Amino acid sequence: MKKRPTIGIYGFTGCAGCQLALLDCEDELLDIFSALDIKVFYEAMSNNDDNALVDIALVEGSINTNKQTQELKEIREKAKVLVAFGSCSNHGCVQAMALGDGEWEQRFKQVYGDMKFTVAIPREAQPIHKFVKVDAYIPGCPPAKPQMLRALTQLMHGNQPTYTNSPVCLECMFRENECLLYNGKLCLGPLTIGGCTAPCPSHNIPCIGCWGIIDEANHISELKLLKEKGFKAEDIIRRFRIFGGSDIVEKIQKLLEVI
Amino acid sequence: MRALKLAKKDEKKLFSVLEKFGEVWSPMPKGKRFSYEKIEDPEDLVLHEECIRTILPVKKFLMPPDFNILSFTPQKFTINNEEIPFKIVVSVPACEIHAVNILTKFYTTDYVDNYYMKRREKLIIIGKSGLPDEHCFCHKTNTSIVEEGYDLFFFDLGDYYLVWVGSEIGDDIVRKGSDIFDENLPKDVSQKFVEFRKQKNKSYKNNPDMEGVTDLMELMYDAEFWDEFGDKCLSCGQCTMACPTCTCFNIIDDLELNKELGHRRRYWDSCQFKDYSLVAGQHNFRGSKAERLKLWYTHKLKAFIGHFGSPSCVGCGRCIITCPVDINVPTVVEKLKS
Amino acid sequence: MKYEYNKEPELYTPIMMRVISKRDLTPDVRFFQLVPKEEFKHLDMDYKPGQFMMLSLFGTGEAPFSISSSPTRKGIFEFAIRETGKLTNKIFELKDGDMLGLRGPFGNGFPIERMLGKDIIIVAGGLGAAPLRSLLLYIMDNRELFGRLIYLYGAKNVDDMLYKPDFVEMLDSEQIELFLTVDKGNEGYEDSIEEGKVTHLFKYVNDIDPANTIACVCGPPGMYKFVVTEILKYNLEKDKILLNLERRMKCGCGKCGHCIIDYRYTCIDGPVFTYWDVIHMRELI
Amino acid sequence: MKKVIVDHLARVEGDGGIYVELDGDELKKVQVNIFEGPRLIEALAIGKLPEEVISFTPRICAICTVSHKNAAIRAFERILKYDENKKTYFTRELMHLGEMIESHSLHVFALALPDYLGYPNVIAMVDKYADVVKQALALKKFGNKIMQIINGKYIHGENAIAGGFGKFPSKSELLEIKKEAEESLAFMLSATDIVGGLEIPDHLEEETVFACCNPADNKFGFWSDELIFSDGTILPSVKYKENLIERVVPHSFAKRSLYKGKPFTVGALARLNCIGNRLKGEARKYYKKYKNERWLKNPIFNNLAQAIEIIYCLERIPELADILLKLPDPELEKPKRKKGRGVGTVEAPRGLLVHDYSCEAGYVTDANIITPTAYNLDDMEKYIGNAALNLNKQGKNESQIAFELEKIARAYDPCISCATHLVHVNKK
Ligand SMILES: Cc1cc2nc3c(=O)[nH]c(=O)nc-3n(C[C@H](O)[C@H](O)[C@H](O)COP(=O)(O)OP(=O)(O)OC[C@H]3O[C@@H](n4cnc5c(N)ncnc54)[C@H](O)[C@@H]3O)c2cc1C
Ligand code: SF4
Ligand code: SF4
Ligand code: SF4
Repeated sequence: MKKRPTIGIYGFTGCAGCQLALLDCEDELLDIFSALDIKVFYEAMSNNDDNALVDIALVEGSINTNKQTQELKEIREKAKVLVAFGSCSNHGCVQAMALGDGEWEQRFKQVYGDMKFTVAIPREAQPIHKFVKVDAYIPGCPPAKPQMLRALTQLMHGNQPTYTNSPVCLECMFRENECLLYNGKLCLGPLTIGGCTAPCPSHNIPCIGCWGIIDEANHISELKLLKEKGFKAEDIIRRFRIFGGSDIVEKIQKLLEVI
Repeated sequence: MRALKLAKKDEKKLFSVLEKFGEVWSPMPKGKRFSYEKIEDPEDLVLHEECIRTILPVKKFLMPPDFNILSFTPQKFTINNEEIPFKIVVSVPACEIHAVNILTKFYTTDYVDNYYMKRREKLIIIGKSGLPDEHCFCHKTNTSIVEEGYDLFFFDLGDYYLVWVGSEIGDDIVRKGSDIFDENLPKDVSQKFVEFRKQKNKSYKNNPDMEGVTDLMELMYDAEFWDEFGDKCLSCGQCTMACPTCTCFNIIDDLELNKELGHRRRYWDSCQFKDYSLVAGQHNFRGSKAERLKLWYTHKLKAFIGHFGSPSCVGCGRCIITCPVDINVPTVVEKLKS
Repeated sequence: MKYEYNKEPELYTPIMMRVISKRDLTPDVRFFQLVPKEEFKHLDMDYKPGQFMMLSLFGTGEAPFSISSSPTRKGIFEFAIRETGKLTNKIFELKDGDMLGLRGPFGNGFPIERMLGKDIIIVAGGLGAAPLRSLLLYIMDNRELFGRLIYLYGAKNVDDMLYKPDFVEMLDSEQIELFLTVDKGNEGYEDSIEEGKVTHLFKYVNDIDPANTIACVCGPPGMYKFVVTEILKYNLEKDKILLNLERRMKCGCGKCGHCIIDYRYTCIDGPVFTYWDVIHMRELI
Repeated sequence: MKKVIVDHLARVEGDGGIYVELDGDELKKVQVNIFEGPRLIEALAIGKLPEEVISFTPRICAICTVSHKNAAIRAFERILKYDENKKTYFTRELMHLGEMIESHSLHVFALALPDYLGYPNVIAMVDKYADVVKQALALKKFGNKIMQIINGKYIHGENAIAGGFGKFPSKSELLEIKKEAEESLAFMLSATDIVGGLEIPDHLEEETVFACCNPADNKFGFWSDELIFSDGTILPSVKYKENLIERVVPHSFAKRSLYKGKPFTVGALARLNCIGNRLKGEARKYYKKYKNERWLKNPIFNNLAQAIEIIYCLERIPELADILLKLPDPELEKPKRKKGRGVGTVEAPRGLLVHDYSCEAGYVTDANIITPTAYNLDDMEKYIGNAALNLNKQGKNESQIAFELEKIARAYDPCISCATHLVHVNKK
């Protein structure tokens, strides 16, 4: 029998939903556990081997303490292939929505006052690629089952997981939805990485962009369009930022020039 | 060609006849629009007065948005031989039948695509000529009248439908439904038919000037408006999904967890996506949105002439009510002319 | 509707091939020899120089690769493959005896009939030597059917030159007027390989009879313009300059759309185009 | 000096640890450390629109996402002044039950049960308990399915919004849910007996106060605008701050809360202790069968309480489906007001969850979210301390003690990613 690839599933700051999404593959769970030699998976098991070298490291969550930075670097050393698993590790997700506004310390003080923490030194949440080299990305808040299983099997076979290069609109059209953006709703589908199978527009809810920004996203055009449709510029840009994480930071300046 | 009559009072009985030939699919409301859905209730079979422009065109039956073409193990590839049921689509407008004919030509030229043909053979098309709405412009693309590609074709002539029989299956259907299809056409049929056509021709409200656009595509290749469109385009790909003659697809492999078994998936791709023309070495033949839009409009307004004698736009108006930023055949044609 | 059409062969279904040998041509290009698995041996898989095949690997995917072998040497299929991404990385992991899928041949290939009796100029850049090797071998194996054979080959550096030992050996051959160059650094090969772009080798191409000459070019996308400019100086007719082009391809048979240029499909109407096509159609080079 | 350190709590959500120091027979220090970094979600809510806050605050925690969504919606609907309509109300309840089933079955069967049966994880149990594992996973999947159908996704769905739903579940979907609930009940009854039959250690016992929502009309349920405490106190939700006092400790990014100066416990056990006598049907039978004195002093009974709550959910779903099938889909409502304060209190699977917002001119000006784990941390430390002391007296070594302590933490089902969002911001 072929040797089973070893895998470690590590969580940093986030909602733990990506790991949970993995546990939510109820029908495939037995297969996952038998196909992979799972060395670390704190959310699901107690016999974890922190020092194990692994073929695949799935890293969930963003980094926002010095302790985590250290741990992440250790994981990088132990892993052959390091995969950013889910929006938080891909681009920071909601906790990074104000990244770069320079007000993080003030926010922290507002919340915790002058408390000096002994557990770790906190900092503003950042995606993992700011600290270590990332070999592959699985986007999603959380990743969708089919796409996640596909990525896992590809990794198991030593392949790079396929990174969706189409926006949410593709799958939205596959599900034959009436376009919300066309009808004047603030839908971020065209700016957002696909793969989620467009559950939100399929329920008449505009996409809020939770999977993160796609390469080709044309924020400027969408901003202009939405302004024409009657939205306020700051409302639109704020919406872009909520799930834009670190990816939107460079684009903000350009957007501000447009308004 | 054989023509018969179906009295409007018998319209509701049509379902029970069609049902004998396969699954019945008809346009059903979806928000403000329509989509072809499988129907079980005879009441849902409605032959609308106006042309129905569904969100996705008939091509969704012929090349599904996403399906497995092959299964494989490390030792061998086997084609996906799933049984495809007969499907009867009702209320298909003429322009869409033209589109299907174009697809069929496309998929059988040079090499034959069996996945398409297997489905084409199992698709029964019941056409219906309706009145155009504010977006239809099939009169400008010569696709408002269709002569082949359907099995039955309905014209609403007041208190009855005139039914053209276009194929052997169509003939089987009218024979099965001999109690509702009447061979004896009323005397006034030709007069009424001419009236209908006249009324239809008068009803077009969208009149893009398509004269000479083929050459203009060439002449205006470097025009600035392409960049303006490029700046606007969201690369959402909706236009290509909605267009009844867009055919591009991508192929990727999926493996089954823990088994030496995989599937090769084929799903709709769009020329509006960034990596559409990307090749090794990160060289992109169509890196900009403007270039990709040019490709699309070349395909719709010009390129097909080289192969098939007519452009591939059939004037269904889908791009008009799909593109959020107003890039569509009429707006492009307008720019070409300005 | 009833349709008459040929249901065989299955367009998208690969047949299985076995790797019988492989070797490194350059640090990132590997040469593979494949033969059909037993059950497919009977299939007549004839092809022309310049055609390509779709190679498939279990679960990784499929991509087009030019055939590097010549139809004159039947039974064995050869490919020179550069490691650039997902599929090619996996192909590089193959060991002798491993299997991969293959379908084709696709594309128009070089118009051999038109080339018979003519003088041939071949210009290759980088990996372009892969498809042109098929043509080269074909001409060498049927040497008497062609006139002069001039071959210009440019690579980035000495290490990146495909089939280097073969070429260096051929330099002395009477059969071929061969000139090699690298962009930079020909240390160790000063006698056989020049320094400079491939265009700079045209100084050796003399006494061309434009009516009786056909030029064949294949290289990276940026190379064509410069090479064609050089060739045009010899007053060759536009349809006697043949360019072997590359595009993204998923099906290889004119259906998936990716390789479309205007109304032509690179996989059916190409990958070999004439210079006239280039003038006639935009976006070609 | 004996130190018991659990670096990284396993089989819980998020990143936390336990630190206990024993000096002879004396307990020097006991800490539940929360390493999970703070995300300052509430601070980020300031200046946003209600709809945006409703979509991102559930990202606080994946396993309680629906509870967060319902809490946030309830809070904002009070501010925006929506009328409650029955279809929306019951559809939300159905969605909430989906989460209860999913979360409880994950917790009871996959996270806690392996402890008692001596396995490192649920999959390892397959050889001997194949049936239980398979059916437990099926049950969990059922919970997910409900959330997926109603909320769009099983984690972080977006269909539920202030004023209603983007799309209501169809008739066939409701029938499917109803059928599956009915079919799952038999398994859950027998599984509850398995959990009820486990031996529960007594080395930690001490009386405490329990708290939960107090559903109207003397019904059992998972939300209301009133809180009830096991000492008999009843308090309107908007006044939660008066009795629940928050503080920050240096060893944890989660704030703590005390009730009348003392730690208290929330969660399934708290619900059954406070309002369990309101249960009906099979749930009541099982409640009667297993309820005893020790429930008031031993949090490990939480798992049994969860099992009984799953029975309640499975019995409630068919009722709800029948109601929903009769109600027409209402139009989406529009807000009637743009300012004010609203508090939404719901029962997340692990206990009381508070969302408290204020709005000015349509934008959020103040936000406070308190999650169940944050409420529980003080009590969790108390029980861990008790256990450590007693086990030490019994002469257990560090690793044996650590294992038992972890079990307590797991019984509380701490959702650590939740806990770190316990923050209060006041921006003027
Ligand atoms: C007619 C033709 C002949 C070719 N002959 C050879 C050859 O002889 N030797 C050789 O090494 N390469 C050849 N190529 C290029 C080869 O197809 C690509 O290198 C290969 O597809 C890369 O696949 P990958 O999965 O390793 O790369 P990926 O990881 O998929 O991506 C790497 C790069 O390859 C591009 N690419 C992906 N798929 C395709 C595709 N189907 N067609 C073109 N580019 C693609 C991507 O856009 C990307 O830039 C040829 C291409 C064509 C069109
Ligand atoms: S509704 Fe949104 S996701 Fe769907 S097609 Fe329109 S813009 Fe794209
Ligand atoms: S918000 Fe957008 S990206 Fe997120 S799940 Fe919904 S449709 Fe997908
Ligand atoms: S629908 Fe419009 S915006 Fe979207 S890709 Fe097509 S042209 Fe661009």
